[in-house]
Amino acid sequence: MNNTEEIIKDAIEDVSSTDDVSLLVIILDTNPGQRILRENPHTLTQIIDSVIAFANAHLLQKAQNKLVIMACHSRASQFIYPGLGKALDVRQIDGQYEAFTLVEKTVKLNLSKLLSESITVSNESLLAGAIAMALCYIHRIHKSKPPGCKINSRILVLTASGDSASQYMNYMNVFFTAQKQNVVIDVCAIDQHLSLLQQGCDITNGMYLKIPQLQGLLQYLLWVFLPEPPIRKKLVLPPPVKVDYRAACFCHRELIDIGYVCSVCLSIFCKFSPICTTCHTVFKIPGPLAVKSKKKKIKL
Amino acid sequence: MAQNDTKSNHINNSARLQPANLECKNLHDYLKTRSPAVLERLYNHPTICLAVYRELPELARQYVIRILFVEQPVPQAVIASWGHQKYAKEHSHVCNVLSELSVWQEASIRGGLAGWLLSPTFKRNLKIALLGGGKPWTMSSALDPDNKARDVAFLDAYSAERWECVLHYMVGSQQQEGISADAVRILLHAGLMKRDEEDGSPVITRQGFQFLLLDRQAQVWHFILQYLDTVEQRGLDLVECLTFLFQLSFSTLGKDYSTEGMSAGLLIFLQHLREFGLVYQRKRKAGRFYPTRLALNITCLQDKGAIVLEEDTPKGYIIVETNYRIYAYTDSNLQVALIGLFTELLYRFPNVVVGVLTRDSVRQALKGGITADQIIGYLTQHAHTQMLTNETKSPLPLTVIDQIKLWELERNRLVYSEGVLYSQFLSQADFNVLKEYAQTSGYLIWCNKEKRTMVVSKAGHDDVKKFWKRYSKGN
Amino acid sequence: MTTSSEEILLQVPHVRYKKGDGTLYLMDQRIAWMMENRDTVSISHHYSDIKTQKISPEGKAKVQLQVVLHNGVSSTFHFINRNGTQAQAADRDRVKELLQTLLPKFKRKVDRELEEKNRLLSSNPALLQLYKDLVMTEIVTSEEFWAQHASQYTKAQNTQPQEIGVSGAFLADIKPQTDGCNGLKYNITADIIESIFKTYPAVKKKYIEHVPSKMSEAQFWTKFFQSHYFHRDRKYAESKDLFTECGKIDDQEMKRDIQDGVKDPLVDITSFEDKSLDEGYGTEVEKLPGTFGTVSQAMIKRFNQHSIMVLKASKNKTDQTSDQNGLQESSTSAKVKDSRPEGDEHLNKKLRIQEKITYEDLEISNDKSDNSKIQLNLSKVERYLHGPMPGGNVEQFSPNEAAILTRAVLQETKQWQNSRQPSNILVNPAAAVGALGELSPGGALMRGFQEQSLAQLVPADIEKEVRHLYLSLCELLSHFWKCFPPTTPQLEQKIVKMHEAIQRFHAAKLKPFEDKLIRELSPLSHHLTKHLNQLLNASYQKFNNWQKIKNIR
Amino acid sequence: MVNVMKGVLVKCDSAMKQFLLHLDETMKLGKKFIIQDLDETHLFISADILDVLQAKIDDLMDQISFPVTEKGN
Repeated sequence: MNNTEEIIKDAIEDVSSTDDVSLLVIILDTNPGQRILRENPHTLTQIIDSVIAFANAHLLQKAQNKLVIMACHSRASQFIYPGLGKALDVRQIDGQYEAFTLVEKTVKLNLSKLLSESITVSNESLLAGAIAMALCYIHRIHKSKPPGCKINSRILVLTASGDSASQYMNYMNVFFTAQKQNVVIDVCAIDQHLSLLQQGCDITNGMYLKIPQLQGLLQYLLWVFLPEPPIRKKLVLPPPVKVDYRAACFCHRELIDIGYVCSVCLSIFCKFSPICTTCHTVFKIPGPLAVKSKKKKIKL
Repeated sequence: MAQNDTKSNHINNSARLQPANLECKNLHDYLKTRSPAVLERLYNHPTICLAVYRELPELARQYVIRILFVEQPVPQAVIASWGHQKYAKEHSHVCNVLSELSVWQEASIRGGLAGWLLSPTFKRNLKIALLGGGKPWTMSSALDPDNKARDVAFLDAYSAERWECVLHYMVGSQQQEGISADAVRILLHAGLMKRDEEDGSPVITRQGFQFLLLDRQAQVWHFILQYLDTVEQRGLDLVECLTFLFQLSFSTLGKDYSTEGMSAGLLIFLQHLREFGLVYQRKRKAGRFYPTRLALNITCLQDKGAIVLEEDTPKGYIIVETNYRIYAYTDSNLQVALIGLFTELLYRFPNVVVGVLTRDSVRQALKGGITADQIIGYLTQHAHTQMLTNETKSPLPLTVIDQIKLWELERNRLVYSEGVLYSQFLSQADFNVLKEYAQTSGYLIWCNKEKRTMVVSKAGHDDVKKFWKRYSKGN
Repeated sequence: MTTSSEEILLQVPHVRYKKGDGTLYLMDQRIAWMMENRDTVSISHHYSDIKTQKISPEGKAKVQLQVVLHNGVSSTFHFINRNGTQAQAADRDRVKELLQTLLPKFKRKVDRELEEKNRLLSSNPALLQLYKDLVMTEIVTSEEFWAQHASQYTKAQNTQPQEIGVSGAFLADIKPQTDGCNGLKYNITADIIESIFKTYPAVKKKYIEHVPSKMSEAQFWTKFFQSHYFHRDRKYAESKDLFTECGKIDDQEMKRDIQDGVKDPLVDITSFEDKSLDEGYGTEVEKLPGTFGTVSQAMIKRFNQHSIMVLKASKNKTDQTSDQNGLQESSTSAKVKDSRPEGDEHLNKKLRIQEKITYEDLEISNDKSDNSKIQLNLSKVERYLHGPMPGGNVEQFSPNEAAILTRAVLQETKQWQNSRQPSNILVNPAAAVGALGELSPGGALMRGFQEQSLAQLVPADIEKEVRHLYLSLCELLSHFWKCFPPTTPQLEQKIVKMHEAIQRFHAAKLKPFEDKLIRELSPLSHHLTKHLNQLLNASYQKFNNWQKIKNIR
Repeated sequence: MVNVMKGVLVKCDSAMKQFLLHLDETMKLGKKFIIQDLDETHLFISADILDVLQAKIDDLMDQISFPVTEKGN
């Protein structure tokens, strides 16, 4: 008797922790340039359907859960649910919960619109930009929320394209912004391993999962990404693997464990050079001493 | 609650001994009491599955969703390994819940391991609700657009007005028109009101007061539950009504739905709902109706106080100060009356009432059978937005909360339990035997080995006496 | 009872015990009492059993002596010497003195080993656990256990414990209690006396001189307490007291010390004005007139002196214990004095003051070198913006390539409008089960899970058990491996013994535990004890190899 | 043989119990009502006195309580 009571008691108190509104922003990489799409366009449908099902599952959890879906393209990112303008008026077509039907219809409609009007230029998607947009949206919601209600919000990124070195700075900015707003960033890598985004997850302590095969994508999503951060601590989820924070040298863009850092501009080099190629600082190091000083530098 | 039940079985309900409190079940409690057969029938409807799923505890929801697509039974050990050992207790609790609601059943896997298997019906229909398939729900057949459609604001006003009618009637304040005999009957049935001894006029009971202090959703839910109890006598089909109810609760506010294809029974049900303001119909025969806020998320008791993001939710109006003053910005007689239940009203202005929580006023309420928690709950859920802005856990000043609780505690410094005293046993052995018996059958309230004295609950007395007779005959 | 072997050290007639007159014998083993004209002793306590002895206070009608045993039992002897109280007291004191000398010898006698072991076990739980696991389960015999496994503990015991210093307040701690009339009763314990001696060697000297030859111990202390020496800060002089010269000696001491000065330059034992800091602060307070000043001076002086003594007592412990002579004291202090030349004394002072007044974190670094700004001009800034990865897997599409892609996707989207793919295609059961397998603990995607957060899965009690297993197994193994290479036959024997022990351990502890695991938490059963088993197998292998080699020889 | 009596078991803190005992022996409620003094925190009293007792307790409480709020102005 009493232990069930106390179970219920702590059940209640963790309700109090989790019964606040939870806002999920799904960022979906719809760039047709992605390898898997180029090979077999049909996978797009599969992914979309899985994502929609997952989104609905999120709505299913609690009546007051909120959902946003964004499409991230090679040139632009767009909100595809809730769509711009007034929500379209759907009737039930089958046994599905009306709201879910609405999600499905809206997403597919807006997405096909987006795809039809935008032509892709490269296989690089503007994920950083999309995340930034999501953060802005979340911020807006937080500002407009009535007093006394808590929203814990998170972002889920699904992408099959690799991370792009050129967005490095933007990535880092969004990651740390998210960390500051304590927004959790989850990443589901469909095709290839994403070291940058993985760092993002690590920074905002979100989940990172590279799914083994596309088959049963939904199951993976439901399993790993459906539980909200408060509940995650109760479940046994894939452990955070050692994140590779190694830097790449400025000269050859290769990841290095130990390198030379210019004491003036903090540029990273894999080999010692008497003049920093970034800020042209001249290191006064006589030949013979070079070895010794090298050692010293290695200590850094 | 559970304890109260068991106790009140033992002790005949003298109000002094065991104040019978209003117990408001949530969906879970309600369904637990239904037979598996009924559950099975219920689970044939996606809406119910949806509702049940949402009512499940957090962990349970995860478990269900995880095995939703799995066809074969999953070993219990495996499922146990999904959660951290720290939360093992919660896990077992969750498993119980799932079994109680027969959401899943035991199933053995070759190799003798015990496994869990989702009830096929439940699984199928939850999938339908989530992913589609199956046939549309009743009430959602196509409609030509309503030429004078009602907007949300209107619906809110309407539903509020309807519901207040009922409440007003209960507190017996002036405007009594518009409440039907039917509603009264339900109130009586629910024990929220009872017929007065001398004149047959219904008067509010202690449970009634407690009912008034619940928040709107809880009130509706409780009321509907009571209604559902009477449904059978009205010759309506319980399952059908429940299903419809939940369909309503999952419908969209401000949209109109068609009545066509509804059974006669449902139409009657609809009219009742209409009366309580759960749905709006322009006229009986209009082929369409609008669900109102009352009907939405009808089961969501657990997340009371979780403010929904929409702007047009009813605003709180009560400010509580640390000096026990209460300012209620309201002009509704009902709300004033409610506050009057446990405060001493000082001033009344057109749009604000000033009262003060005093020991006497609160004790009055407590005597009336209202619990401290209910008072606090009421104040909390109607707290003014100004009170909510501070980031503390509760919007009310802690001193006030504590004081109210203290006032309640001081009342039950004595705990009475009617019983029978057994003393002066001849031998320790006799005493032990009888004590053992009473203990095992759960009658023993108090005992003392040295004094060879024990107290047995009144209910148990006859039983124990019989046993004693038999025993003493024995030797 | 009384065997002839026991020699009788002391025999006191006229001793009453429980209304019976008799004779009290102090033998070399025990204290015994025999009724008059009886040949059996009715009372006989072994000295080892005796906790303490108590004596009736002076001036009481009855002259008694009570011995209290460890088990709380006490027996009181009443001395009834015909010729008066003096004689009785004399008898009593004789017994007492003797007992005093005897008892300490026997105190130790109480079975040392067992007690020692118990204390060991209770004091360190780890050892206790080891004991439980190894001895109680007969994996090793208790002797071996104490011989080998607990050796380091026992060694640790034998180290000399630290000497306890003298509490500064030991005199204040003696609580005088008023007996009915206006006299005070001080009861002082052995260690109080000890500390008094330590602190006031002069008193000690006196004690040695007077007790017991001139006066009894009690008398001595009474005198001491009521003496002018003890009350020296009170200002009435009392001539002809045996402690006056103690006072003198101490004063000399004091003087010498003051001359020496105290090492710490920040305390000034020469100033006797009682001024607290805040009132001497800034302004010089004028000396308080009247006797009060002198009284308080005396008091302060006394305090200083007392503390000096206390300090010294603990400082010169070593050579004091070596030689109980009070004079030693002064000589040591003399030593102390000339062992400190003036020069470095100043130095010390300087240092000391330095460290008091300077805070290195407040030091301002005084390297104000040239603060001429150098304009930093960067080239190839974009390199900062690039991510730390072998970048540039970005490929641009030619327009028609892009067109193809878009078209492909578009017609894919066409199908959405009309149809929706049924759920079982979305996730077919097989895939679902697969995912389930991969994501449950031990699955493909939970790699590195077992190692890292096994801890979270294991309930506390199991964890504890594992820890104990490791503790005991490692103990055994360490001894096993120590034997290699086996040079002596003893070592070889030991190897065999240890090997058996290990096997017993395996059977008695590890196996049941594993079974339990299987029963209780199957998903991780094997992971927990894997390492333990590895350890075991390694030792077994080693053993077998060794056996082979031996057989070959 | 065993002695059987109907009544009400009262559980209370010891202070309260003392008060009850006082009430009992000074006959404040008109008669003695404690059937048996069980232990530190338990009494066995006659059932019929209950309402009177509760009332008595209440006004005791009134006496020993002080107003936390100042009314008016």
